Amino acid sequence: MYYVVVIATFATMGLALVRALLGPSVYDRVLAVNMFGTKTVLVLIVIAFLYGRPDFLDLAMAYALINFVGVLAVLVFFRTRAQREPTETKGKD
Amino acid sequence: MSLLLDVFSWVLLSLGGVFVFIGGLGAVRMPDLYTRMHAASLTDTIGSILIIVGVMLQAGASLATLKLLMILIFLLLTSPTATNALASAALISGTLPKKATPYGKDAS
Amino acid sequence: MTVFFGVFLLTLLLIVAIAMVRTDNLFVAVMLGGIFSLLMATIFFLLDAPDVALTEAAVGAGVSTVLYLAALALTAEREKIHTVHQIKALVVVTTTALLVIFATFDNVQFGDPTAPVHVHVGPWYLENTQRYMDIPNVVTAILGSFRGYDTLGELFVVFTAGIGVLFLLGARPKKDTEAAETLIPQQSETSEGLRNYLIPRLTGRLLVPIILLFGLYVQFHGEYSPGGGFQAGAIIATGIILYALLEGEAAALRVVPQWMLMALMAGGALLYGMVGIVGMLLGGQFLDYSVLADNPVVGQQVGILLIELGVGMTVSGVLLSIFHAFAARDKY
Amino acid sequence: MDWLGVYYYWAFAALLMIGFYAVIAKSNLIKKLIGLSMFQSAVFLLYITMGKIDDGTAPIYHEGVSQQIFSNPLPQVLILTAIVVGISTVALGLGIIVRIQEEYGSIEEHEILGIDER
Amino acid sequence: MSAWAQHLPALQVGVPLLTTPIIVLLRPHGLAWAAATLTSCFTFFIAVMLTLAVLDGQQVQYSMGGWPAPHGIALSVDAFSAILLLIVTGASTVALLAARQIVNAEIEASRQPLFYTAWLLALAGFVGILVSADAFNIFVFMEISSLASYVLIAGGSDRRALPAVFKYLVMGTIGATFYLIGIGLIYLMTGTLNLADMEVRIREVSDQKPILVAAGFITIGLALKAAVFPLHLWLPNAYTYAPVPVTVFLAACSTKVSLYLLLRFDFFLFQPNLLNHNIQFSYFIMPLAILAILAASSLAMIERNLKRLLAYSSIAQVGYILLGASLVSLIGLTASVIHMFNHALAKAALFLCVACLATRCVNLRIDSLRGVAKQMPWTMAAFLLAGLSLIGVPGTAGFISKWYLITAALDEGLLGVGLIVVVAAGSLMAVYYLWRVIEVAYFDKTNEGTKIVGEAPLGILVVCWLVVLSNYYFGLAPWLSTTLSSAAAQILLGQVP
Repeated sequence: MYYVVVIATFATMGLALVRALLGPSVYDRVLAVNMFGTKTVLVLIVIAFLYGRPDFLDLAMAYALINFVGVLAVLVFFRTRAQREPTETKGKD
Repeated sequence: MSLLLDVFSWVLLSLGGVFVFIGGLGAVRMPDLYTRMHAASLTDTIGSILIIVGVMLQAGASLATLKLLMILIFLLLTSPTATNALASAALISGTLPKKATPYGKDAS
Repeated sequence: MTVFFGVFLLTLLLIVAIAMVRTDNLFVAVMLGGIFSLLMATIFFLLDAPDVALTEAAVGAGVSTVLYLAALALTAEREKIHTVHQIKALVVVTTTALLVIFATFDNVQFGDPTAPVHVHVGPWYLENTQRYMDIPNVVTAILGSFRGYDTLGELFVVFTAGIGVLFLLGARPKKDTEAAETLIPQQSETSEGLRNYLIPRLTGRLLVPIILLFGLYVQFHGEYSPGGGFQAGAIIATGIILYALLEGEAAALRVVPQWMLMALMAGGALLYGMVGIVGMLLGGQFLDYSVLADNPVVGQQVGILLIELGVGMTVSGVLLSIFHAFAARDKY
Repeated sequence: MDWLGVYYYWAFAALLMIGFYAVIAKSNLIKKLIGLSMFQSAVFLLYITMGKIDDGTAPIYHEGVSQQIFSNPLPQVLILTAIVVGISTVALGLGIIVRIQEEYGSIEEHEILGIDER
Repeated sequence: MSAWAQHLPALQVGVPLLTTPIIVLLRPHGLAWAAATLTSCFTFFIAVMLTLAVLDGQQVQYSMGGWPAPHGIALSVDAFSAILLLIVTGASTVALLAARQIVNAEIEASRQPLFYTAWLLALAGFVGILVSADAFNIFVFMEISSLASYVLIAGGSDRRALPAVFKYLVMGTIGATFYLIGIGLIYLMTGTLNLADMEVRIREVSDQKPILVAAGFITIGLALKAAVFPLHLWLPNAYTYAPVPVTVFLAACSTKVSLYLLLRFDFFLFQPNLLNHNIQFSYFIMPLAILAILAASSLAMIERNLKRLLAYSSIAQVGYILLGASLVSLIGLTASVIHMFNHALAKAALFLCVACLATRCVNLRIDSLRGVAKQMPWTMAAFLLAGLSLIGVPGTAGFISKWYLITAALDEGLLGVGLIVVVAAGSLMAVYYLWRVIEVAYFDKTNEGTKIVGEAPLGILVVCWLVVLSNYYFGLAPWLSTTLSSAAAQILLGQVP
């Protein structure tokens, strides 16, 4: 049964990747990255149980925390960018 | 009892898998940024809850369950926050929902 | 089934890699770099290397994304399409790849327990770690003690990078030497972080202590589970970087001032060195921890704990210094 | 596992190619640096792949683990060090790039060369 | 004292490495320089002690952390590493002694501690490579030395150093990564990282393709870092735009250390074990060496900038070193190793003269050095004498290595005659490109409008003359260098010395 979850999550990772590659705006890509991050956390949880090593959940925890920092960093970057050059962030990718 | 738990957890897991997948589809198929965000984040949270609770039922009362609970809390805190921040950043930068723009012009 | 997991993830990895090279938007390339790193980490996890996975995630998705973004904010977001030496590049690259692939034509065994890699030195560690130092994580045991000298070198690589970035960015650009005084108020204005965003700020403030706590857990639990000094240092640095993102540079520097970063950098390196020298003074070899306590096993454990602490201190100090060095610079 | 091992190995070769290509062919310095770290990541993949044993598990003892086959810990240790080396190189490279931008106003290699020749 | 003597290999690396965190914190003016110079002197002293032990016939071995060899990391010092240790620590000390005024002029006081820290890190990295007997450990220290060298080169006030150093960073990292791939493939086939252990275990698998590929990757990677001819592109600009003391230091040792590794791997590991490696190595390396000598010397002949001229000359000298090695004979290898030593002496002396010039001249274009010998007679005299050593006039250190090289070539019959022609041509070209500088400095009239400049500061001049005179000392009494070199050659060829 774990396999079903892993496969579903993998498929979603693939879809998130499609969104990240298609864009069109940078915000779509940020969205995709965030989604990809949460999906990775889920995959890790399930694989940890699949392999019988639940002690590795630390990893999933680390991912959940670090991914958030990454996304926030991107947003702060946008904000400073927008302050400096208001025109640039508006444009499409 | 354990059989009941098992069945329940499997149901949760598969439901979670379905939700996660639907969310992924939505993120690709929806027409503009905000609807995509909606699809992604809503099913992100519910999918995560279902899967993690399902796994928790499998793990039983152990350290692993505690860790899972913490991961769930983190996810529930960070994912909507990130989405919110993203939406406001997009809105401030001038990206509008599709319907609000004149016909034929895509603002995303 | 695991087979297919690996194949799937590797395929995604290659797609992401190609997309990273092809896109002309550097910002997108950096974000895809985050995905690349998460994928890589998951693959490492599948290949039984949780320590490496944790490091890759902390470094790739966390620290290096932040550093790239900080550098992008100072330079340009877009690449100008100008491909040089394309033919030359293709020739060199293809030759290299053919050379690499040529090596597989001689029954290279991956995953075979009887392959030479798995029979000579590796198993010795698995068999003897319990006896010599009695800690469950063999990777930490090798990293800390059996090959502790490598880790000393690794610590100094990080230290060198920190010194280097501080040295390079300590130079002021020539054109605004006189404007240097006015630089400071400007930057505090632009780096106030996400002060006006209520929700991220609230959640973030909640998460900062949790991340720091988690970092400490990774630091001191490294002998029992994946983790150790380097990962902990990176995670703690990430936590403080999050604080800086939310509250602005200035606030973060008030909490962890520059002198403290320098002290962390130098202190961690010194701590590691001191452990080595004390081992020497007590009659052992350099970096011999067995002599640190009456019982050699306890001595090893104490030694590993101390050097991991040293690594954690230096890494967090260096990464934060580098981050501040980038963030404190205004666009020229 | 045999063909899978080879697949991992070929993925390493492909990744090496992609990264190396970016380093040589791209003119943008940040792109070069991205290619360089990809190039290094490929090597990490090579080492970790060779440390894996079929049906093995991570080399960390744990109460609940009944398996007695552990994957080889040594390559993992080496790669931990190599990852640290990689991020250090990237940090230093970014520092140099920022300085180049300040001095030249560009991070495109062909433009910089042009500026100095004048 | 005897208790400490056993720790010498560890101290050799440990002393410079562990002083660095302290130096970072030294704020007061000049203290960082003093501390770095003292540390470097002390490192040189340890190197001398180690050399004495090696000359004494001792096997200098050290197990880090008390773990025996294939499981832990071993250090070992033999004649080959000893001679390189002398070069590296000596060059660092000499360059640091001369560095103070120039660094004061180029780098703000607040950044100086960081600069000297990077310097010691580079020194520790080089030394760490030389004493290590573990393939992966060598990689780690290679990266310390490379990262620190990038910092040092980018340290000057010339902005053109930055693109040059970025190029160096990219090529250096590619080289190191190639090396890492090679080590990975060997590890895959042998399961060990210790060099001695590897040498034993490689015999069983020496005919397999991964080992061949590994040999290729290691050779190319190290050749990239050693600036072997077609892969030398990073070197000229990096040396030209670096601060002069850094150029003195790096020109004397950076490429030498990579060459040391190249020779050690190719001879110690691959040569005796790989089928036909002998022939492949010769046929691959010898043409490159000849090309390096001829092409780099020609480039030096038309170069206008003095520093870049000397940098091209360095690339040509790498050619001489490889030429000796490609003969795969005892005398040939002796010539190689001794030329590493002698070239380091000559090039350090020449760059120290450049350092003297740099304190007084605005730029180092050859045109702008017109008539400089009248104002700086001592500097230009030193330049002339050091130049003679580079050319290989009898009585100088350079002559000894050329002599060995020609002797080795004579053993090769007809091919040898050709090689002697190449060596002679290279020397003639060296005469020409150095003569251009001498001619301008001695016989041209001073440019109009040039300020009257005086002799270089005494401190730098003394150091410079010290090195120039040592060129003649090792030319007239070459006992130390020849003994160590022939012992090194015997080790490389697997003969018991």
